[in-house]
Amino acid sequence: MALYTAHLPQWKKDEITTIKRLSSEYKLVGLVDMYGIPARQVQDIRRNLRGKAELIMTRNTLIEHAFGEIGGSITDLSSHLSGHSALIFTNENPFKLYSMLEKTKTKMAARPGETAPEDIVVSKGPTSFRPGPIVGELQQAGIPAAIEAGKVTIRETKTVVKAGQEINKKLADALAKLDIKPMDVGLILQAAFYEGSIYESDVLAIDETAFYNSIITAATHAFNLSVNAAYPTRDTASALLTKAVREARGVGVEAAVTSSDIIDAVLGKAQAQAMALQNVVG
Amino acid sequence: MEYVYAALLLHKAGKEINESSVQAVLSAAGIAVNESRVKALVASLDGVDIEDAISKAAAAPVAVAAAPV
Amino acid sequence: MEYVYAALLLHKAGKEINESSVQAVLSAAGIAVNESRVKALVASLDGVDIEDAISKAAAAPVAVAAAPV
Amino acid sequence: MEYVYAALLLHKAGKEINESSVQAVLSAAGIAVNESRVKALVASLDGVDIEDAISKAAAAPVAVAAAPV
Amino acid sequence: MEYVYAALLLHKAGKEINESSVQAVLSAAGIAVNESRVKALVASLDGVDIEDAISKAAAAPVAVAAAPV
Amino acid sequence: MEYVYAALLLHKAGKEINESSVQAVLSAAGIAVNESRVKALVASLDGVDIEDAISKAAAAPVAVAAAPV
Amino acid sequence: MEYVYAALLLHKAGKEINESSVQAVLSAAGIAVNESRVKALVASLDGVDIEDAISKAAAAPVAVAAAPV
Repeated sequence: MALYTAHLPQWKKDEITTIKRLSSEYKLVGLVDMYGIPARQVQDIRRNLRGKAELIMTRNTLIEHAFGEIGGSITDLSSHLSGHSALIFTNENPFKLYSMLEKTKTKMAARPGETAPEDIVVSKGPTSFRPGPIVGELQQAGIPAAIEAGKVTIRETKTVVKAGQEINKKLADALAKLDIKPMDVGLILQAAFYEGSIYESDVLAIDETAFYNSIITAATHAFNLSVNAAYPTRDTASALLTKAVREARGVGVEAAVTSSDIIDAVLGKAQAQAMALQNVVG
Repeated sequence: MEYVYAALLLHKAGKEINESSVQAVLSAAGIAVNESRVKALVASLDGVDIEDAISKAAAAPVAVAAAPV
Repeated sequence: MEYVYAALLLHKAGKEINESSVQAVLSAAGIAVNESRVKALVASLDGVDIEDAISKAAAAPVAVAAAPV
Repeated sequence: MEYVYAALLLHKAGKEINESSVQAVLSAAGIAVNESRVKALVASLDGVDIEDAISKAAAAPVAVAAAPV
Repeated sequence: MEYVYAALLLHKAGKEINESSVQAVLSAAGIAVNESRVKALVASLDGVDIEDAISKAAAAPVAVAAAPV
Repeated sequence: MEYVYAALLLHKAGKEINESSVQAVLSAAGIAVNESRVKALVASLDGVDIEDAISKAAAAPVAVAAAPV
Repeated sequence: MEYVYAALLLHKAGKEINESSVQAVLSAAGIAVNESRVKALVASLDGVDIEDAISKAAAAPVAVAAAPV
């Protein structure tokens, strides 16, 4: 594609100038997928990002044009453009931006034809609806509705659609009426240009739970090593003492050392043994 | 239970558990011995692996209720 | 452990647990008695509620240790 | 795991955990540092209560005893 | 219990646990040594696999009584 | 672990746990004492409630529980 | 505990844990290194199978006795 700024209308030139300016002002230039996000949600997300990131929606051709004029490795970002890409600018690093965007995600009602992101379950119990055609609509969508005590009630908890399956129109309407919002909506970071490198979404996704658990594991390793190697630290001195006493008690009881500190445990062990043998002899 | 204690005592001391040894131990403790119970004990211990039986003794949390760490 | 069994036997028989009674029971079992162990046993039992200690053994749950994480 | 060790080392020493401090510690240990993993680590730690995670490590694994039979 | 601590200290250090070694350790800690208790300790430990007993102690769960419901 | 036993021994004897007392106990056991380990032990015990640590061990069942699953 | 993390890092990196390597890691973290603590660490780890020591649970598992029904 030939890039002749001179032949572009003024508004396009202005947009390209803006993209170039923001690209130099911010440390990170990213592409986010806006697919399926209603305008209202976009407003909310913009508000949530205020002061942290700037979101610019423009045509892909203009983005490519601007990157081309900047030159260098940022042009590689163009290969990640999709039909619904928008630009995001921030001074945060790509990992922080990714998790920031994850946190701005909200739940939304499903539209017909969308894929269930997880098993969608309708719970047993009364609804707020009065008896009427709604019962038939719910039933046709596969939801076990009935009228009980003058109220529309779900008779049993049911998985109405499995993760990965399509949500048909009847079900989408029924779920919307029941105020069930199964869809995650939010900006998805497709790729980011930061400090000279491109970060793709797969390296940016961090499992927060797994990471938190790895901290616990690391701390456990240190605790275990300190105690097992008997290298006392402020954090483990008490545990070491406890371990030493446990060992001493264990040895004392095993050897039936009659010391006043452990005589109750020794008696208890003798009694337990007698009871065990009693069970055998009947 | 005293008959079992006597048997365990003999077992731990590496002595044979028979009617007269059990009787001797019980008597020494001042217990009036019931001969048929002694016989029953000795008979029921026949073929029993005592070490194995007592190793199954449950852990006795004798001092209880430490605050969870 | 035979010394402890002797103590339990005497306790069950309602006898006082002192050096000579413990010695008598152990001797009756044919055990060469170690005097210091008898002394240590008797000393350690001073002030101990034996009934209480053995009843805790009876109440002991079977503790199943979790696999180390 | 070495990246997490490095972070905890800095945390315990009361030092700031940032890209350059993590990098310095790892390099000193002779570990070839992957820059984007360091970035990921620092970003992931944002908002994490490290003390809280550590206290979970010190807690003993809980074994649940069976009820007395 | 101090007698057991002394024994384990000697064991861990790879030293023989006998009357004089136990006595030496206790004295160094400023404990007035009871000779008969030392004898009893040494006799009790005779034939006991200390390493095995230690590792069993480490594996045993700490019992925490649940609050009555 | 022998350093920790030395500390427990001194605690039990009601003695102050300091570098020289720990050293004395270990030496009496015939152990070639590592001065830095003594220092590290004494420093780490500063402010630790030893009685509390001991009582946590006392809650442990002494006989061995069912094998870990 | 930062000294222990330094050891873990070196272990993970496949490096020898000696005074100078530990010192290097701690210094890189901006820590004023206490020589005696480094020595104690290295001495404590001497002969220790670190892989084994980090994976073996050091804290006792807690058995929660079920409430009597």
